[in-house]
Amino acid sequence: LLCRAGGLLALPRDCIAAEKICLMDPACNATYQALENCSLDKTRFLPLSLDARTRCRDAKLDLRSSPLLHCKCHRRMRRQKHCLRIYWTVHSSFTHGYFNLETSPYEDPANEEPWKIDYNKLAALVSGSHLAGDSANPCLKATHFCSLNKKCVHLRTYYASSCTKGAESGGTCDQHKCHKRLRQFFEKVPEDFTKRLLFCPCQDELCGERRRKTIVPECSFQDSIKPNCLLLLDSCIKDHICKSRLADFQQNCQPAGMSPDGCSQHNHAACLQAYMGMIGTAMTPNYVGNSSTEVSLWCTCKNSGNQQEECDQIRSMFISNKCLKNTIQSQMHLSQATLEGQE
Amino acid sequence: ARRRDSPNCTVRRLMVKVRDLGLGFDSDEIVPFKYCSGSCHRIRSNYDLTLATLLQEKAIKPGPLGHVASHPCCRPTRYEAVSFMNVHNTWQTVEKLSAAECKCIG
Amino acid sequence: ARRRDSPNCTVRRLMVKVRDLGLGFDSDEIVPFKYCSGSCHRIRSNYDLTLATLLQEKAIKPGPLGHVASHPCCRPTRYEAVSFMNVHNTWQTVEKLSAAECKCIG
Amino acid sequence: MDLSFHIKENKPPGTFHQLQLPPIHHLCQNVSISYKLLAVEGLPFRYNENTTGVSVVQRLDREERERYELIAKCTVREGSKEMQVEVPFLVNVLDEDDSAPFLPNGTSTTDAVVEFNRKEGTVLATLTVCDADTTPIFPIESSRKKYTGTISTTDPWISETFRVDHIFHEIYFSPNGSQVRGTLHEYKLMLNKNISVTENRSFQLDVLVNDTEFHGPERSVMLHFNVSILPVSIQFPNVTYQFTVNRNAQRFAHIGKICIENCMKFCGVNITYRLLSPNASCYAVGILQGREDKFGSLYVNDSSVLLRPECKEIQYTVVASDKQSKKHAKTQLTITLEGTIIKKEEDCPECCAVNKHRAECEECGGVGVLTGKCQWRQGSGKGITTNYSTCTPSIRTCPDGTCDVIESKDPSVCPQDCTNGNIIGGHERGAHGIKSGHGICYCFPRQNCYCEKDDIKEPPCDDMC
Repeated sequence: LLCRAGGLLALPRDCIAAEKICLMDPACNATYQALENCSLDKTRFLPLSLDARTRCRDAKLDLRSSPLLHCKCHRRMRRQKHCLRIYWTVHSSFTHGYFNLETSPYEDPANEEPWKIDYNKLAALVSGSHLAGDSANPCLKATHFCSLNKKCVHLRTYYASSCTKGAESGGTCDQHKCHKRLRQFFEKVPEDFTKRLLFCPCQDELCGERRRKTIVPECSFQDSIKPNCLLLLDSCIKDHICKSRLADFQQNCQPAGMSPDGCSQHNHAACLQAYMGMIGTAMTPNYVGNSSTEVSLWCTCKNSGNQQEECDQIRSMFISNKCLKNTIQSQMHLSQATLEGQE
Repeated sequence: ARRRDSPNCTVRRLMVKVRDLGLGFDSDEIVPFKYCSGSCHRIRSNYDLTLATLLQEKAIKPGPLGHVASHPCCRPTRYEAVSFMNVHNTWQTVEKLSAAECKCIG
Repeated sequence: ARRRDSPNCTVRRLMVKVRDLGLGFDSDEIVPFKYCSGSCHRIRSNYDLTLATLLQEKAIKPGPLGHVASHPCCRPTRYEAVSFMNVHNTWQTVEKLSAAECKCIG
Repeated sequence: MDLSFHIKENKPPGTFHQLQLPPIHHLCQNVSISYKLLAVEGLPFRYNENTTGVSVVQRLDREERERYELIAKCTVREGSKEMQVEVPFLVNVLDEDDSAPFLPNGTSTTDAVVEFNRKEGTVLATLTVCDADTTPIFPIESSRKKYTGTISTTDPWISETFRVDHIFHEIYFSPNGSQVRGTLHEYKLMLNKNISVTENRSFQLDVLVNDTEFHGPERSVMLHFNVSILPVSIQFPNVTYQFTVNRNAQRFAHIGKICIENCMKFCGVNITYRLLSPNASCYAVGILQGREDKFGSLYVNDSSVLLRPECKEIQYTVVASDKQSKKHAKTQLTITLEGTIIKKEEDCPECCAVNKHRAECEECGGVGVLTGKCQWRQGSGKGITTNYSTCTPSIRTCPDGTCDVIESKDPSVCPQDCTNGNIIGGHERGAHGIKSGHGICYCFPRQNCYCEKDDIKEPPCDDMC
C-alpha cells in the first residue's frame, strides 16, 4: 500500500491522514468498517459475543500493514476530536479493563511545543515596570507575565468570562462551554505561562486560594452534591477527548514505586502536560484546598457498593499518585527558583 | 521645519493596574488596555470642511468638548473583554473594556 | 443650581451664504447647512469610562484635539447634496455637504 | 506491589489463590524460596506450605467484616544468606443482598400535617429504613428499581395527591469492632399536586418498602403516615386598612401592602386581590400582585385624581379570593389624600434614576415619587458596593435588589432594580438590575445604566446648549 514510486513513504503519523489512505484501499476500507462496529461506543459496553470478539481481533490483525494501527493525534491539531475517534475505533476493541486505557493517542510530548518564550525577557519587562510592585504572591506575578502575552491574556479572559457568565446573578453557568474554553487555554497558550499560572509555589492561603480558583472550580467541576467517582469515569469514557486525556495521563503520570522520581516514564514535562490536559473534561482535577499542593478529583467513593476498590483506584490516580506529586513539586521549585532569580 | 502629518488612527496598547482603570475593582492584577488614537483627517468630506470653517468663524458654537466633530472619529470597531481575579480571589469580567480594532468612523 | 444634562446628539440647522461655506464657490445664494451636535454620553462603554479616567490621570496623553475620543461621536449617518447657481449663472452641486441624519456612532 | 483479592460472601470454603514459585527455583540448587501468610490468627484464612495454596476456611459474611489486611512474606535462602520481603495481602468481601430491611429506631409511623403549605412538591414527613447491605449509587437506576417504595392504596384521590421520593446514602455499622458499610433509605411523603384550602380529612397512608432482590422472609416493611389535612380560612384580620397619600405623588408610587390572615405562610394557594370602588370619579389607586407574591401591592394608578380638591377620602372594598376553592373575603380600605400641591419643575427627566447629582435629583420629580420629589440615596462611596449612590423615587423600596411588581410595570420607576440592559462601569449584576455599583449609579430607561465616580469631569454645559 505504501510502496510508491520505488521508495517507501514514511507512515502518516496522524490518524486522519492514515484513515484517508486506508479508505482508498477496498480491503483496508472493509476491515476499518468492521472495526467501527466493534468500537465499544456503539455497543454501549455490551459484552461482545465470542464470535464478535474474534471478528474484531481478526480485523485488527488485518490492519497490521495499514498506517491506522500506529497512527497518533496531536494535542493542538485541528479536528482533534475526529482524529481521536479514528484512534479509538482502531484501539477500542482491545481495551483491557474498563479502567486501564492502554496507550495514549497523543504524539510523544517531547516534540510537541513549537514555540519557546523567552520568559526571562518577559520577567525583566514586568519587574522593570512600576506596575507589578513588589508582589510576594507568585500566582499574582504569573498573571502579570500572562498579561504581557496577547494569546495568554485573550484566552484567559475567554475561559474566565464564559465560566463565570450566568453564575454571577445566581443562575447556573454553561459548563460545556467553560470546559471547551479551558481546554483551548491549556492547548493554545505556551506552557511557560500555563504552568506558571497553575503550579505557582504559594507560601500563604491567599495565594493558595487564587491558585485553586484559577480554573473557576464553581463552574468547571463543582456541583451541589459530589458525584461518585465511577460516574465521573463513566462520563469520561463516553467522550473521546476525555478518554484520550485520561489515557495520556495514565501513561505519562504512571507511578513507579522503585523509580527515584516516582514515575515510570521519567518525564515530568509529559506528566504535567497530561495533567493539564485533564482540565476541562468530565474528570477535571484541582487543588483540594488553599493550603496544600494536593490535587484531587471532585468525587466521592461513598455508595460504591461492590465497586469500592475500583472507585478508590480512580480517586487515588490523583490524590495519592507519587509521580504526579513529585512532578508538581518539581515544577513549583522550578518556578520558585525563576522568581528568586528575577528579584 | 516641515510639519509632519499626525499619525493615523490606530490601536495603542498600555499596561494598566486594574485599580487604575477607575472602575472600582479591587485587584492587584495588571491588564492590557488598548485604545484608539490618531488622525482621521484623510477621510474628511465637504461637510467636515464646511463645519470646520463655520466653527472657526464662530458661526457655530462648539458647545461642550466633543459635541461637534468636524472630522470622522478614531474609534473602536471591535472591543475585547478582560477578566481578572480581585483581592478576594473572585473572578470578574469587564465587558467591552479594550479596543480590539480601530477605524475612522462617521 | 441644578446642572441640566447636555442635549442628546441631534441635527441642527443654519442658513449660510454659499460664500461662507469656505469652499471657494462665488455665489450670492443662501443654503441650509445641517450639522450634528449633542451629547453621546448615554451610550458610552466601559472603554470610554476607562479612557476618560486614564486621560484625566494623564496616564494617556490626548495628543492633538480629537485624536482620542472617550465617548461615541455625534456624526452624520446620512448626507445631502446642495445645488445653487454661482455669479456666472452656472449650476453647481456640492456633494455630501449637509447632514441628513445624526447618530452617536463608534 | 499489593496482592488484592475479592471473595463473594456466603461462598463455601476453598482455595482462592496459588502463590507461585518462580521458575529459577529449580535451576539454582542452593536457593530455597518459601512463603508465609502473616496476621492470620483468628482469621478464616489458611496457607498450605506444601501446595502454596491460600484458602478460606469458612463462609465469609460481609455484614460481619468486609476487608481483611493480611501480609504475605517471602523468604529467599541462599546458603547462609536470607532475604525477606513482605507485601500487603488484601481480601475484600463482595456483598450479596442477604439482609432484610429493618427500621432503625423501630418507628414505622409518623404524622404528616398539611395546613398552610399546600403546594405540589412539599415534603410532609420522612421515614427511614435501614439495610445492612450496600446500595451502589452507580448506576443509580438499578438501585432505585431494586429498593422500591410504593403507596399502597386503592383510593385514586390518594394516589393522585401524594407521591413518595426515595433517596439513600451510605452509613456504617460496627458489628464486633470492625466498620462495615450499609445503607440508610429515606422515604419522603410529598404532595403531588396543590391541595384546595377547603380540603379537610385525616387518614393513614401506607407505603410498602420492598427489597426486591432479597429472597429471605420479611423482605418488605410497611411505613405508616398519619395524614391530617386541615382546612384553612380565607379572611382578613378584623381591621380595616387606612393609608394616606400625598397629593404630589406620581403614578406607580408605592402606597402599601394588603394581606389576608397568615398570608405569608400560605404556599400553593393562589390568592388574588381586587379593589371595588363605589366612588368612580376618585379612582386613583390600583392593586397589583407579583407571580410569587402572597400579598397585594397598592399603588397610585392615576395621579391626576390626587389633584382634584373634591377627592379627599377615597373608600374601597378589597376582595381577596382563592381561585381553586372560589372562597373569598372582603375588607374596607380608606385612602386619605394630604399635602399641598407643589408646582412641577420644568425640564426634568421622567425618571428619577437619570439624575446624576443630589441637586438635580431633589429638585425634580419622576415616575413613582411619593411626595412629588425624587430622593437622593448617598452611598458609602467605597469600591463596588450594594450601598451605591443613586437618585430614586423612594429610598424605602428602590433600590432594594428586588424588581417588585410595581417597579416592573414601567422601566422608569426603578431601572436600578429592574434593568436587564447594559450596566457600564464597575458593578455586579443581580438577578435583575444592579446588585452593587461603583460610586454613583444612574440609568437611562430602556438604555444603559452607568456606575462611575463623580470626579470624572465632563465639561459643564454652557448656556448655548
